[in-house]
Amino acid sequence: MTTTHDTTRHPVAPTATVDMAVDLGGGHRLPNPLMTASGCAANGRELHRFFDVADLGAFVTKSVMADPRSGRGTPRMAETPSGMLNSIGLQGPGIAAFVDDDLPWLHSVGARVLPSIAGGSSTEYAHVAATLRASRAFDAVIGVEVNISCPNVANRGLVFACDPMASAKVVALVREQLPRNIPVFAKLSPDVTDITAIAAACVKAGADGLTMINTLLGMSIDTDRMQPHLGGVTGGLSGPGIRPVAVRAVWQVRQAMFEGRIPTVPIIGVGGVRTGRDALELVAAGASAIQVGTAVFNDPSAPVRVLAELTELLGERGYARFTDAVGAAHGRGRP
Amino acid sequence: MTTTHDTTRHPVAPTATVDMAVDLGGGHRLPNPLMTASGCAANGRELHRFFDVADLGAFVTKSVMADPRSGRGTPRMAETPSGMLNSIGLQGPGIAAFVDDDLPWLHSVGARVLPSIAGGSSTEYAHVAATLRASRAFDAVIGVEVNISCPNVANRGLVFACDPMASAKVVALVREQLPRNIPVFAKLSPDVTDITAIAAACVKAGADGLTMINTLLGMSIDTDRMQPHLGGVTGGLSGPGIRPVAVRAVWQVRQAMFEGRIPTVPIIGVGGVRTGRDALELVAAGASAIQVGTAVFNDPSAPVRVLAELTELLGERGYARFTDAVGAAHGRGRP
Amino acid sequence: MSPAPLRARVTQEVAEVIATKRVGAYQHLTLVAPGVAELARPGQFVALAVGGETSGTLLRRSFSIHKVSPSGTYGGTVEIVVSAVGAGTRWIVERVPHDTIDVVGPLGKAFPLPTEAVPCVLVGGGYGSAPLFWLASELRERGCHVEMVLGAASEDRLFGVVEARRSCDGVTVTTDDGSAGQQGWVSDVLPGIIGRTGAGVVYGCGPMGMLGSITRIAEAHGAVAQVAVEEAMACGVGVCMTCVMPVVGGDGRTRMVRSCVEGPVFRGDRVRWDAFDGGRARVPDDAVGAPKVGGH
Amino acid sequence: MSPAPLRARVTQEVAEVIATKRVGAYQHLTLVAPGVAELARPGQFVALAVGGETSGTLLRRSFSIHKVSPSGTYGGTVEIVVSAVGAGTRWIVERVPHDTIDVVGPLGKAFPLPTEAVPCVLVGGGYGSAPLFWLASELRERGCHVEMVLGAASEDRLFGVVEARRSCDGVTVTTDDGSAGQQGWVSDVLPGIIGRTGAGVVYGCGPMGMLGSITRIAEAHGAVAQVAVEEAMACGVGVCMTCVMPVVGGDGRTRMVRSCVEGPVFRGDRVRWDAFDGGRARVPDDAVGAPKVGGH
Ligand SMILES: Cc1cc2nc3c(=O)[nH]c(=O)nc-3n(C[C@H](O)[C@H](O)[C@H](O)COP(=O)(O)OP(=O)(O)OC[C@H]3O[C@@H](n4cnc5c(N)ncnc54)[C@H](O)[C@@H]3O)c2cc1C
Ligand SMILES: Cc1cc2nc3c(=O)[nH]c(=O)nc-3n(C[C@H](O)[C@H](O)[C@H](O)COP(=O)(O)OP(=O)(O)OC[C@H]3O[C@@H](n4cnc5c(N)ncnc54)[C@H](O)[C@@H]3O)c2cc1C
Ligand SMILES: Cc1cc2nc3c(=O)[nH]c(=O)nc-3n(C[C@H](O)[C@H](O)[C@H](O)COP(=O)(O)O)c2cc1C
Ligand SMILES: Cc1cc2nc3c(=O)[nH]c(=O)nc-3n(C[C@H](O)[C@H](O)[C@H](O)COP(=O)(O)O)c2cc1C
Ligand code: FES
Ligand code: FES
Repeated sequence: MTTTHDTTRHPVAPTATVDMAVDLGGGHRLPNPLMTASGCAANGRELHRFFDVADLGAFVTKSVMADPRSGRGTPRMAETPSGMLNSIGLQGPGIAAFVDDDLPWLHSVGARVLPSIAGGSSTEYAHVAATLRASRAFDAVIGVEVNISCPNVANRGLVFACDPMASAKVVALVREQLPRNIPVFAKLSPDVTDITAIAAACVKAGADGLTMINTLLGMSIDTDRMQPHLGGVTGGLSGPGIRPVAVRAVWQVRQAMFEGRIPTVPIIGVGGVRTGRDALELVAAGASAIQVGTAVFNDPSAPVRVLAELTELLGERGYARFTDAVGAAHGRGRP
Repeated sequence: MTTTHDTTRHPVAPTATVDMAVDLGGGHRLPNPLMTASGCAANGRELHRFFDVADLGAFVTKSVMADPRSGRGTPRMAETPSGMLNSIGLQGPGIAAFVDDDLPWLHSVGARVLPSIAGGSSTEYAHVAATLRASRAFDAVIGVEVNISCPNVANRGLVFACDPMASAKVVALVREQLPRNIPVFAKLSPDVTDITAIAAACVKAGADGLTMINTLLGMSIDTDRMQPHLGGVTGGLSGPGIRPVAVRAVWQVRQAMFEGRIPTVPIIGVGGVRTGRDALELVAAGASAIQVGTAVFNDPSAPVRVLAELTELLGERGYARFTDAVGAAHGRGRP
Repeated sequence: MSPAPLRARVTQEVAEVIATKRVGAYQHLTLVAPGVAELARPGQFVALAVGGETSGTLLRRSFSIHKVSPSGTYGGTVEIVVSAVGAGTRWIVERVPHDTIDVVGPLGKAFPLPTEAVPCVLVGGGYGSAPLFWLASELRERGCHVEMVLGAASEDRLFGVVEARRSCDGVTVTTDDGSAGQQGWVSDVLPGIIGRTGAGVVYGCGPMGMLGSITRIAEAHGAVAQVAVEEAMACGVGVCMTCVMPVVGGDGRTRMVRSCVEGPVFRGDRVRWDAFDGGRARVPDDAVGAPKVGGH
Repeated sequence: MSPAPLRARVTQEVAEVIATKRVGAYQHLTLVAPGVAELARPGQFVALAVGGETSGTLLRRSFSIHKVSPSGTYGGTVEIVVSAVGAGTRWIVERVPHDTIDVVGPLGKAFPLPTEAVPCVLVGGGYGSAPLFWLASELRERGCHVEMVLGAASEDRLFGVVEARRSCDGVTVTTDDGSAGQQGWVSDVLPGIIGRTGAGVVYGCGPMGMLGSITRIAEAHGAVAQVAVEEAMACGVGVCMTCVMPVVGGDGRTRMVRSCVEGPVFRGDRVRWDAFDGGRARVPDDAVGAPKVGGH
């Protein structure tokens, strides 16, 4: 039978034996590789009603900028087949309120935090990183994710992540502000001709890891009004429909690392993960950790459910350690 | 009620009054804007069992290269949420067999044909175009679509469509081979940082129109075997899930034309169209014609069904002519 | 007023449909959801997942809780009233008994109840009346005089006229086309009713335009308006920031607040009605963090 | 042999499910599809759309036609036997009577029938037996002696043992685990049966590995093998080029041909079994248009 799916059932092994721990740098041992995705989980309190946010490998907060921001007008979302468009406009309280309120709360419940930071200029990123570093709950931080998919005010609003030089500059300035045991993850946009070029520029500039992928630029039209559906005209496309793009991006960059074109750093995979099987695709492609974004809107406890499913799938496949499965589809064993 | 959807029902006007005709250049009046998408309809005989292919505005054939090609090994497809990945590898009979067999058949049933041509070098494209032009059934041809999403053998397999210069060269050479009344459409890839730059390069090189978009580069992993699912490792992502990317691409390029950054030429919209409403999104964003690709696999008569649905929607919205709706969401009336 | 806490308890359960019936233009569903039934208060809502394993519609659909019965033959039940307008609501109204639907709830803040026995007017537009009957009973239990105004485009789009007569001290019906009750809008009759009853609170649920005019009328008569809004929601649980609207806070400053957790019930005079236009809400220039000219 | 024409008539219809029953590990569905029922021949298949309006699974699923009844109480019906292995087949087996499924068919080429009354052996692996009973009747109508071999991993994965006994001159059953019939594979018993009956044609439907060994055994005994293959198909109607496999043509050259229109039935000795490995089919180096070294 020549089919695209092997329907063979694997013998179900006891799953308690899979060691899910992972170290993404800085000596912070995460109990497991599952995380929320920035902007899809707010800053913790809301999801803590559904599961204990300290059960996650890390909690990724909504990208925070220097000042409070109202974000865009509405509508801010449109449903699309197996996905959605959003145009929130980085609404948020600003870094001062974040470190005074959100971070201490996350600390208080025992969460490991990967704060996501953003800016309209490289100095804004640096300022946000510095404020974070100086904060009283900084102990909870196990790394910083730099959302470079922001419009660069100095360059006609061109998104940093579309330009290797601009991306590198942001990463280098943020890296300078943070202690060495805090790994910096650059979060890449898939909307580029060559994602390995941006990845290389970020790693060269000091990124200790990469998060892939942010949303795809998309748009939807309200055909009743015959005008753009979103208040912000274009928006970010996310959800299961984009998973093949995320798998490809992770694969390409991990492949470039195997081939020595980019120094090897951990990759956090994100994009369209809804089930443990989806997570395993990204892991096999080369991701050392997994974020669950849009799927949370469908199932508020998706991140912990995906963790359970992933653990079981790894057990069924005979993996003793999660890290042994990272990059396995490249056919080279452990990265 | 502040919602993203206006659920107001429009009064149903008699739809027979909507003039669906469109001229995409060269003085060929197409009775309607609906087309098949290259590679999703073979070369006509198969779908002619479901509907009369002469009822379409034009029939777009599978991209043909100079020589016969076996294409890739299997699996060649993977289903993905609201879409699919394919890696066919441009299997085809070669241009000689195409002009001897397929084109005369399409001519015999009265179809208007938009042949899609491909090549591994700009001279291969030119050769294919020249052979087409010299063919006995060339009368059926109303334009030529140039699939520039092919690996450029001379440049480490980098896809032509990712490089403005390489794209321009192919377009210019093809343009030279064809009579002036045969418009040349460059089919663009969305996998680029700035699609308007590629569009501009193609139009400057002589493209009389643009087709947007080809598939997105994606990948899927068989998590039972822990290896890439497709024989070709990566594949092209298509289907409703990518529609927001197609709408955005058409919108951006049409906007650049409105702003005078690119000369105004017709755009053929393609990507994720399954219903008349989907087609209307692309039309409102700026498409003067619509291709239906992957949806044909779900419903073999999708192109003619979409035509009927689009006609009805335009009628309900009070449009007398299809062309009045083109680009309407830009809020500028007719382009 | 005693506002419900912002982050009340919530549950997620796979609910069995045990009854579904057509009521005019709507479908009235009864779901076995004991966890939701136990926790819910009038004005809160539930978010339902749509489609099964093969579904391409990822986002939940929100519905006001019409009624809860915390215990019964089947365990606690939750009732909702659904108007089929798109793919998701069509799927929901097609469910038959014994089908299951994944439910998250109760969500959002409930209608605040007056601490004293003041007369109240409850105004429902279309299916917007669904949560009001339960509210009416609670108000009457507290000794309030309760009148209800039900308005809709036409008779089939009214919901609960009979139930209203049972649960309220007075009922007025309006339809745009005069097919039932008085021809016209709820705003035509509301001033008279507030005047006659001396209402201290006007509760409203329905289209945004209606809620705006209820607020203006209540204000003009010295009453407080409490309105339940309906913004497009991607998550319903407070994590996505899509459902925001401009609302004035206790400090007098306008913020884009999440209607799923800080609403759906708002004090009418706090809502920046001036920012709404044709289904869109602008960010008022004076809002906290509003884009500066030339800025973001 | 009289091969069915390559592009036979085909229809698309919304079929009502009128019966569905569990048979061992499979689900046997009866669909009202008069157009398909009228046109179909044994060996052809139907392609079913999956999920409703909210479905994220776009591609059709293919199933051999088990039986057709061109007329009856409900109009013509088509029967299929489904093994639930993934999201699409799970959706199909969950349909209940009166649900509808969109069907395209009949698709592909039918089993060619011998022009003379030669003895035939029909070999079915698992649900692969589904199309063989109908074929058996047609062969016996032409005077052929027909024996059937049914093989599966275990008893619950056999399909149609009783029906086989009714419609054939001899039936042999094998299971991998010995839970029914002889323990072993169909290839263990096939040589003896061909030898005993002097079969001129061996028809096979089942997993690819089985079809390869049927072909080798038939060849060794001077019989012709006609096998129905199962390749992953995106369209089923010949337009996508995903379902290809390497097959030798009349001119002796290998081409990647579409199994949905030029198959699913192929003469076994024409299939390049050497190119198949672990569910993948390579392009043989000698295939028409095969990539040249260093080329595409
Ligand atoms: C707090 C609240 C309470 C509600 N109570 C009820 C009720 O009791 N009865 C009832 O019939 N409807 C109610 N609605 C509206 C209902 O949620 C929408 O009609 C429904 O989501 C539309 O889904 P659809 O798939 O049919 O439409 P589609 O247009 O296909 O939906 C597409 C997307 O837009 C969102 N959307 C579209 N319209 C609305 C809307 N009006 N409100 C919120 N999201 C929308 C959907 O959730 C979905 O994500 C309520 C909405 C909210 C926010
Ligand atoms: C000509 C033909 C006849 C068939 N006859 C039968 C039959 O009588 N009974 C039966 O139970 N099954 C039959 N199959 C197999 C059946 O089509 C697949 O089991 C089914 O498509 C799997 O769908 P899924 O959604 O459950 O699995 P998924 O794994 O979710 O499917 C994902 C995608 O891969 C494709 N796919 C996966 N497995 C197969 C396969 N084995 N063959 C073709 N495509 C596949 C699906 O069509 C879908 O596009 C036949 C296949 C073909 C090609
Ligand atoms: C509503 C919404 C808001 C988002 N906000 C942010 C953000 O603030 N910062 C960021 O880096 N990514 C943001 N993202 C992108 C996600 O973190 C994630 O990269 C993307 O959605 C793909 O993953 P998914 O398909 O699992 O959602 C947002 C996504 C959504 C849907
Ligand atoms: C199986 C398959 C084969 C394709 N082959 C070609 C091709 O030969 N040439 C081409 O320009 N595009 C090809 N495409 C891309 C489509 O023409 C179209 O641009 C893309 O699929 C997006 O449209 P859709 O979502 O409607 O399918 C192919 C797509 C699919 C799914
Ligand atoms: S709907 Fe997601 S925050 Fe309100
Ligand atoms: S399945 Fe599409 S060509 Fe065969």
